[in-house]
Amino acid sequence: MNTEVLVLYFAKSAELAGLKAETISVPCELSSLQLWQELVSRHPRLSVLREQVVFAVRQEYVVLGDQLVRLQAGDEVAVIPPLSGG
Amino acid sequence: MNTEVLVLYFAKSAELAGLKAETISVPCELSSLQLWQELVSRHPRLSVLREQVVFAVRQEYVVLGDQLVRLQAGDEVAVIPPLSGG
Amino acid sequence: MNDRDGDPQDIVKLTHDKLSADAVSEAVVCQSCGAVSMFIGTTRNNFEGKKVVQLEYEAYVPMAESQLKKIFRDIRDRWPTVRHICVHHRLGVVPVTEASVIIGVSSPHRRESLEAVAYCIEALKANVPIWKKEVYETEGSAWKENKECLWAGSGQK
Amino acid sequence: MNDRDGDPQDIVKLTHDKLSADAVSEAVVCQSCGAVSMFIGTTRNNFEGKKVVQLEYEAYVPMAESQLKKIFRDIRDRWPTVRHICVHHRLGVVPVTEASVIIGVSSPHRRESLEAVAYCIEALKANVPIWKKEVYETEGSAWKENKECLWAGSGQK
Repeated sequence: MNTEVLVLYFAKSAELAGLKAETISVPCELSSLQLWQELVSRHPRLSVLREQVVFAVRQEYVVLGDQLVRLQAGDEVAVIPPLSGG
Repeated sequence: MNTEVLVLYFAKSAELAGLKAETISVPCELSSLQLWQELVSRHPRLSVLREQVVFAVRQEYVVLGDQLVRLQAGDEVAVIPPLSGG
Repeated sequence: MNDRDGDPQDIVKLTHDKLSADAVSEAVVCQSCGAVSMFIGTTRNNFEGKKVVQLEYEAYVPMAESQLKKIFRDIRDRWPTVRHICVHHRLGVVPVTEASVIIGVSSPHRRESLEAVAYCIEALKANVPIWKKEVYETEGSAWKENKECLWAGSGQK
Repeated sequence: MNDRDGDPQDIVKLTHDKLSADAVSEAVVCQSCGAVSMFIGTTRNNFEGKKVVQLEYEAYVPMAESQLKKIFRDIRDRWPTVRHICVHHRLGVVPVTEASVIIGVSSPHRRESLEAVAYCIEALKANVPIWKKEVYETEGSAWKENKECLWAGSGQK
């Protein structure tokens, strides 16, 4: 079963994806790595970030890997390149 | 041989001595403790400070004790109660 | 004069306006505190010999705010006497030498606020979703990476 | 904007005017520095349950200035990358919650300025000939003693 979520791109990921936000349809349950592959299939240039990126799912950090992400309609998923605030 | 020096009193020592500055005649060479006794003989109320005071002779700290202080005409000697800046 | 001694204040502001040290110090000063410690991060004019003309900051604003509040809770756990905590972070274009972040912490005695400010800037750089791009005079621009960020690449560390 | 990057600046001001965090931060900021750390000492409103209405500071001014310069030299020995150092200390009457001292230190990276500011306030309290009298609402006044001062009595420590 799929659901619609809002994906936000920041900093270098926004430059590579060429956009700052989009709504996409994804499985309600998938691994964080599968979610990343979903985004890369839409925006292949994102692939260079693979080793230096994490997600924020509903504003909590999730690293790329086997761990399951459960998503509901309207959830916010952000692509978080290395931080440089301060 | 005696010489004239300017004695400065600060904070509690100024309150006890009742003045902020005076010129006095003292030996050109004496111990710092003798110098203190000189000041106490002029202003007996200063004696309560004995354990909690140091001098600044030409703007360098000198503790009360046997060490010799050499003074020249016009030298500045300050009575320095415990500090509370900051 | 600020005499909000009732409740500890957690203050976060992400703003495009120029930051002010006075505004942060006034936000945290209180009648029962003897100490305010502050840290100001400013824009440097060079990186590896390249002349930096300005920086541009962007943030995932709601999460940046929630992460800062989480850091504030950690500070209060570690230094319970800390009184008020304030972080102002600038967004958008920041010219060289202007402040990008100002942190202020008040406490009755100085040790706690000094340690808390050092902890806060460290944790901010590691955890708060804000990014900066350096714009160089001659060679375009680059997204920076804090060495404190766990998933930063090793190249820029 | 201050771009005195040529020589490190040692700035001392003893003044009867109200202090400003912005003035101190502007005095130390520089183009090659990413960090400004500051400490602000403020007047507390109570001491052992007695309500403090104001403080009065006095200084042995020329020696306070020379002792501060000595502290600055020590800072530069310990943290050679420290750039500018500024201490503003207020004299005369200081109302509750207003700043009595503001210290600012700039450095390329933050560790040095954070450590230098902590060192500077500690050394100032131990060595700089400045005194404060607390004026209480009901019971007169008292000269304070810094616990950092080696010849302070044990009573007030």
